[in-house]
Amino acid sequence: QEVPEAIAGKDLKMALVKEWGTGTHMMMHINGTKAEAEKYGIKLSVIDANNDLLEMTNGIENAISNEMDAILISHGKADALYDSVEKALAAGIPVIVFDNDFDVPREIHQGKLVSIDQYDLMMGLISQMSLVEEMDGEANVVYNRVANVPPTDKRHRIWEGAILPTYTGIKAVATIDQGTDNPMGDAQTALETILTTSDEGEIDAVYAVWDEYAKGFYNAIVDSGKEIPLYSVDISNQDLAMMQDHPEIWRSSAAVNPAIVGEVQIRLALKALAGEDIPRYYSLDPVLVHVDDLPSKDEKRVSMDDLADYYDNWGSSDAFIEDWMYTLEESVK
Amino acid sequence: MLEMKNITKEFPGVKALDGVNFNVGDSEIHALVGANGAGKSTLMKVLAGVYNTFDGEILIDGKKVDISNPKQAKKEGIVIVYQEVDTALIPSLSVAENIMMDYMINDQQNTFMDWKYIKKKAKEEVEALDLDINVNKNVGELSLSEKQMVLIGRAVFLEAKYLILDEPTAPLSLEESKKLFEIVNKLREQGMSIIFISHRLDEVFKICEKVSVLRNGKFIGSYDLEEMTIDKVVEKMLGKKLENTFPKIDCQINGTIFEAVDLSGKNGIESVDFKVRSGEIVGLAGLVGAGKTELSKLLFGDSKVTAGKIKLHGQEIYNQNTHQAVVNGLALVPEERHTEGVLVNESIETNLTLVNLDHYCSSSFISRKKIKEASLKVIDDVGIKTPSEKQLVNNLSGGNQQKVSIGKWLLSDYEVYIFDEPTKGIDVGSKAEIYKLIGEIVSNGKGVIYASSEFEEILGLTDRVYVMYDGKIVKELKTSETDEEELLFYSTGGGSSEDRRKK
Amino acid sequence: MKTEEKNSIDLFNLLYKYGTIFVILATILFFSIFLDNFMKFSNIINIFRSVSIVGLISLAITMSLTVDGLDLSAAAIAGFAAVIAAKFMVIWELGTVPAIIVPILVGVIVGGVNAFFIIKMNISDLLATLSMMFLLTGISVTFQRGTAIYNYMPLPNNQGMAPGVLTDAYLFLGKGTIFSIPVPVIIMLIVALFVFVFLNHTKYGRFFYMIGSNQEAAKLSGIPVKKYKTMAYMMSGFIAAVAGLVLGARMGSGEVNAGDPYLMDSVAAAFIGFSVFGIGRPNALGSILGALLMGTLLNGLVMMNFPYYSQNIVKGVVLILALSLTYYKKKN
Amino acid sequence: MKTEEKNSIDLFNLLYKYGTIFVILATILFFSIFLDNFMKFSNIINIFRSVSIVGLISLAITMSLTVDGLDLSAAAIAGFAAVIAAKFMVIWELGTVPAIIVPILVGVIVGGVNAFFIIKMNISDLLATLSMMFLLTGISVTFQRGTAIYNYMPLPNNQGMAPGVLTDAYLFLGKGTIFSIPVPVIIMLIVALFVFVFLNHTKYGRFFYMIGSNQEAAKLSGIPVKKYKTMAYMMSGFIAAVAGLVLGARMGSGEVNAGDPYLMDSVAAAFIGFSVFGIGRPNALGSILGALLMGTLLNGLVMMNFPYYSQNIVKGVVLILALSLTYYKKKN
Ligand SMILES: Nc1ncnc2c1ncn2[C@@H]1O[C@H](COP(=O)(O)OP(=O)(O)OP(=O)(O)O)[C@@H](O)[C@H]1O
Ligand SMILES: Nc1ncnc2c1ncn2[C@@H]1O[C@H](COP(=O)(O)OP(=O)(O)OP(=O)(O)O)[C@@H](O)[C@H]1O
Ligand SMILES: [Mg+2]
Ligand SMILES: [Mg+2]
Repeated sequence: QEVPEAIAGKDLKMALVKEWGTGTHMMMHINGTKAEAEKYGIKLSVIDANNDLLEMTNGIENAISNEMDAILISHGKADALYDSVEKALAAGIPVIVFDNDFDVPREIHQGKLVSIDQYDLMMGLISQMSLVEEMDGEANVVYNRVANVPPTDKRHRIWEGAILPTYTGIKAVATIDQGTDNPMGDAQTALETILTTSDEGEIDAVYAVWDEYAKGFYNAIVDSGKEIPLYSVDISNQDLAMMQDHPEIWRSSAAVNPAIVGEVQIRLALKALAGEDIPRYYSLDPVLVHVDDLPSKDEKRVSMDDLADYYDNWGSSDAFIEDWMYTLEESVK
Repeated sequence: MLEMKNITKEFPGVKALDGVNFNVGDSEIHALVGANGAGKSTLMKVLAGVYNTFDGEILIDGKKVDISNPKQAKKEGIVIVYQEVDTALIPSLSVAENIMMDYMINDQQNTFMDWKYIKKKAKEEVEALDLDINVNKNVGELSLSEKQMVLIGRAVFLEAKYLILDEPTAPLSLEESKKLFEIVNKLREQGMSIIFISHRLDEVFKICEKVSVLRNGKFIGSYDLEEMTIDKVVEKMLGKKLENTFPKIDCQINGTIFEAVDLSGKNGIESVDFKVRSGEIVGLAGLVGAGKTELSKLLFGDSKVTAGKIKLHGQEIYNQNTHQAVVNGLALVPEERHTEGVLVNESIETNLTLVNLDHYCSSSFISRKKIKEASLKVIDDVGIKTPSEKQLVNNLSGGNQQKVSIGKWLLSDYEVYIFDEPTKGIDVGSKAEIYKLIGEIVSNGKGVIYASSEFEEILGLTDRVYVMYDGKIVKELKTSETDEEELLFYSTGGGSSEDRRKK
Repeated sequence: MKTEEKNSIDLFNLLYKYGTIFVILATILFFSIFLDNFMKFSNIINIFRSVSIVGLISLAITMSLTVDGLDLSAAAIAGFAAVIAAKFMVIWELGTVPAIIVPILVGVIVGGVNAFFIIKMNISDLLATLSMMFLLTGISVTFQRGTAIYNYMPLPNNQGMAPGVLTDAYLFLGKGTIFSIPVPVIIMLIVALFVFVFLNHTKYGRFFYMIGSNQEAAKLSGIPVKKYKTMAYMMSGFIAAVAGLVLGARMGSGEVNAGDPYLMDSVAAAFIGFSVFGIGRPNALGSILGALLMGTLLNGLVMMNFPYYSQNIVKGVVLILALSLTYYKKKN
Repeated sequence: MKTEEKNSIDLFNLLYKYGTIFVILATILFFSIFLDNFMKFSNIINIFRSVSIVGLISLAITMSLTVDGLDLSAAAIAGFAAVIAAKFMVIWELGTVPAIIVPILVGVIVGGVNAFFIIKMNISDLLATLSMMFLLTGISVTFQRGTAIYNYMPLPNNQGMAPGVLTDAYLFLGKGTIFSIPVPVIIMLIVALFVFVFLNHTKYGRFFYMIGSNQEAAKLSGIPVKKYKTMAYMMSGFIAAVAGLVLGARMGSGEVNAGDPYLMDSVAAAFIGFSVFGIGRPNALGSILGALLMGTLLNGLVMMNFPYYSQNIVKGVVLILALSLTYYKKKN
């Protein structure tokens, strides 16, 4: 099929503006986006704002003054970015946002703005239910929340509004929130403190709302020599390696392949540029990665790419793939 | 035999040394004199390896030696005690370590500190110098004179062949100086040669055999002191005869303008009573450590008054801080010029106009023109030797720095001027100029408080003297009716009810 | 031999005085050659706007540097000011004027408290302001239990929506333009001009420098050292608070810890500025140029599609380069 | 009059010397009363373990402080060392020994480069090490394109799985115990002892202090100032690299930027340590006690379930308190 006229033969440039770019999850998102961009011959600039919102604004403004064809955003706070995003949309540049949302008037955003998330409400639900099920509905839990980050807030809403009122045998005996500065290190130290000062057998399970915390928790549990199950959200290669090393500890994690987020962002941007219909909101389908579904570590070390072998809707998603994209791909080669 | 041949050293804009030939024989005490800025310190720094570039050569016992860093100088047996003691001491380390520094650096074989040996040796050194200093104390807590003695202790320990003392007696009391001279003589007998720089020519005549004179960076000559007189030396130094050191000041002494009543301070001053009359120069005599500096600072608001009053023109004034003291009409030339008197990293003009910057501003905005004009005037009046008013004070000789420290108070009128050892390290010619300046101040009806541990100065300059001992005024004397002996008697605690020496 | 040395010294002198400028120009030249859109007016404005916060905070730090201090809390004061401003408008609905005046007052007071600890309690400046940084960060996070304050935010305990909004007048500070020059840039330039005139042409500025040069001697010359030191820290707080207002207005919210990321860059900018034109002291012009150097670099690198993770390397190298050029001479 | 003053001075003296200790004891007392398990042996061990990284980095910083410098890159060096160690074992399969020796060598070299810029290029220590921090952060991110390095990680470009693993010997550095004392604690104590002996009982240590206290005098006395300053920064790099190995082993991976969060706490610890026992100089014991003070606080606060954002307030207040106690005296 023909590549739409609006795109055909053009050198496309896009910017990916990220609130922060370190950590496995973020890297996979970047790599996924990059790989997809490369596939279609798109020149992608990645801007890592290093937790500085104004730097994100600067990145978006830079992209506008450099006449980029589309802007992909990941995270950030809506108020800080709103003006720049509005400016971009007004300039006709599609903006595809991951884990954030902008309340832009329809006449401006029509056909150019998409908010993607990993279906955090669902991820919270399936990961927390995994805990409830394995604990038979009764457990003293060290709970973790990271306040004021939109995705983790969504996950927390399920815990507070659905799980605790429903399964009254589940009790949060301690809550760890150490912010986002040094999540892995601080989580490890905090859980170590709680484990050493709690009485033997007092803690039945640990829940992590974000896998950066889960990694620190995992270290603390393993080092303590105790056998406390851990449930979490998000996954990375590193998490999988840990899970397989201690299947009795890190039981499950609800996740979406972050690479797919990037892929979908690129495709949606292409569709918007081609003038095709795009949705305003889109949530990816999460999967509960459970260690019991995976082979033992001696059998095979599992990576993110391999997860497709164990879960049908993992791996690549064909959401928003159009026939002309294959043509475009061919033409680039 | 040490020979310095045809030494020339230039700084940007200044030829500090110009073809100087300077020889020192074996086992002699050799004085080096000259007016402020003549180049004495520079010549000695060349010898001590401070500068790695200069023209000319240095020979020891006829052999040419290469001295381009302090280590090489030390290897040749040349050791220097610098004029500015703080540049050579380590304030956060103990006296023992400061004395034994060179041992630690050069001789100590072991990696590990031999604390026992170091402390023992340092203690011996301190005792040999007849000092009462705990060797475990940090040097930062010592008084200036104690610091000076620590440095001398360090040099003595080194058993050098040539020991350079650059104005060692400036911060010392008579007694301490005497002690120093004994030590110096002892060292000479052991075969050491000492180069002795001083502006106190009487000292020079007391202990030296030969004198070399520098003037304006040029070598004037070397003379046997037996064939010289003080006046002759001064003439060689200045290039002209000096009429009289202490100018006759004829001026009317009137009513009391400044008064301290039963004044005590947080810094150890106890129940001090004294007054200053208009047109009067009042001396504060006393040995080092008597509390002259402390009293001066207390009056100037730099320490807290715990009891008593200060009155100006009969009215009580409160100096909560130095700023208020200045506003109230007091001026202070502090003792330690390098750290207190001048801002060494600023230009001369900035220093001179700092205390009354208001005068060179229009509504808070600075006028550079006014500042320049005023500074040029002071530079001229006080005779500061400098290529430009923009020169950094750090690049001036010690004496000229002192002139800046005094000069800054001369640009406007104050009621009472407090001078704390203002002629320390100043050459005789400049001294006379400073005395003249002080004379002008009092002849305008102002009062002057003049603190000094040099009795000769006190006797020559003042109208009345208060003698201090252990933080108290122990005696008031009329200058015309007293002499050195009496001053010494009271300064050493004679006649005081509790006859104890402060430890 | 003498003349030879002279020449090389002159070259060093030039580098010393104009090293930073030289690096800035070289950077600009380089980017203009390789990037089509770099010299566009809009991009230049863009660079200026992007450095406005760093520029302002580095001006605040400059004030403390003049009295030989270093105000590490400046960036935290900025963040705090932004939170207070948002609280006033969004939660307490008190209007623009208090939302601007109160944060500035708070900034000045915090500066005063810094001065108190440094002067009265004799704590070293680095430590006192470092502690203040922890404190302010803690307070501003606690103030809002870790959340940002923004229009229509939900209130805790299900009390509905926040009643107020960040007013347009306030937002103008961050987002407005005057003759197509962004307001943050204008504010930065005005403050820079003010600091420049204050430090170079008023007696107070000179007193600041003198205190920084030798506090003891300044005191014994009758300068009320404590008063002026306090003033310097208060002015630092003042300027930092202004930076905070601009920051808050640019972000359109009161973001907790929003100031923190600017600390290091601002300190670096102020230090780079020391030697611009051979001044050898903290100064307004230098600090702004230091900020511009870093902003220009970052802007160009992003435009050149430099891998984002290598940008820090370039930043480090150029920083070292600029500093080497300017400091090398001092040694001689 | 004299005796009266003496008493008040003595009290201050006590506070000055034992202020920090006093604050630590008070903190411990407070927590022991309100928390049942606080004084459990296992929790005390836990506190020590939690401060081991901050303690080690603050020892590194102490080395630079003795020569009157300040190594802001120490934390970045630690992070860098952890990345290198992981790279050696996981990607290049080169075994434990090189994975320990090479990062330490790199730390020493980085310290040397810092010294080069500070001494040869005459850049101020803060700026040089700040630039180095940017640089190292940049390099260590670039080194692995932003990802962490861990066992069984998939290699880029579908080259399968990483061949090596973090060896048990290496992990022992972070996770092992000897007689139920965690290895990181033992390492911290050994390094502290080493630094203590070095600074107080070897001539080199005394030379460091001499240089830090009066560089000019040290130079004129014939101490090779440049050599020892270089040595101080190299030792700082060395200790920082050791901290990095422990950090990497504790985390079980080479995380990018893992060292950065420890910078401020370590600087604070070293500064608090100045006045412990009235020493008045940067010193090993003080730095460790400073680190312990902060670790104890954090531990107790976590146990009390204190919201993390308020921990900064408490940290700030206690810091100010400890500093006030210790510095107030100096003024008098
Ligand atoms: N580092 C320097 N830069 C520029 N000029 C200098 C420097 N050091 C000394 N001078 C100048 O060299 C000349 C000689 O100074 P020097 O210190 O040797 O004098 P001095 O004889 O020791 O005087 P004083 O008796 O006052 O100590 C003076 O004019 C001084 O200003
Ligand atoms: N920084 C200090 N630390 C400890 N003691 C000091 C210090 N400064 C001065 N003292 C002591 O205070 C006492 C008074 O000293 P002060 O300087 O007032 O004496 P002075 O009469 O002015 O003598 P000088 O001729 O040295 O100026 C002395 O015993 C001195 O040793
Ligand atoms: Mg001299
Ligand atoms: Mg005195």
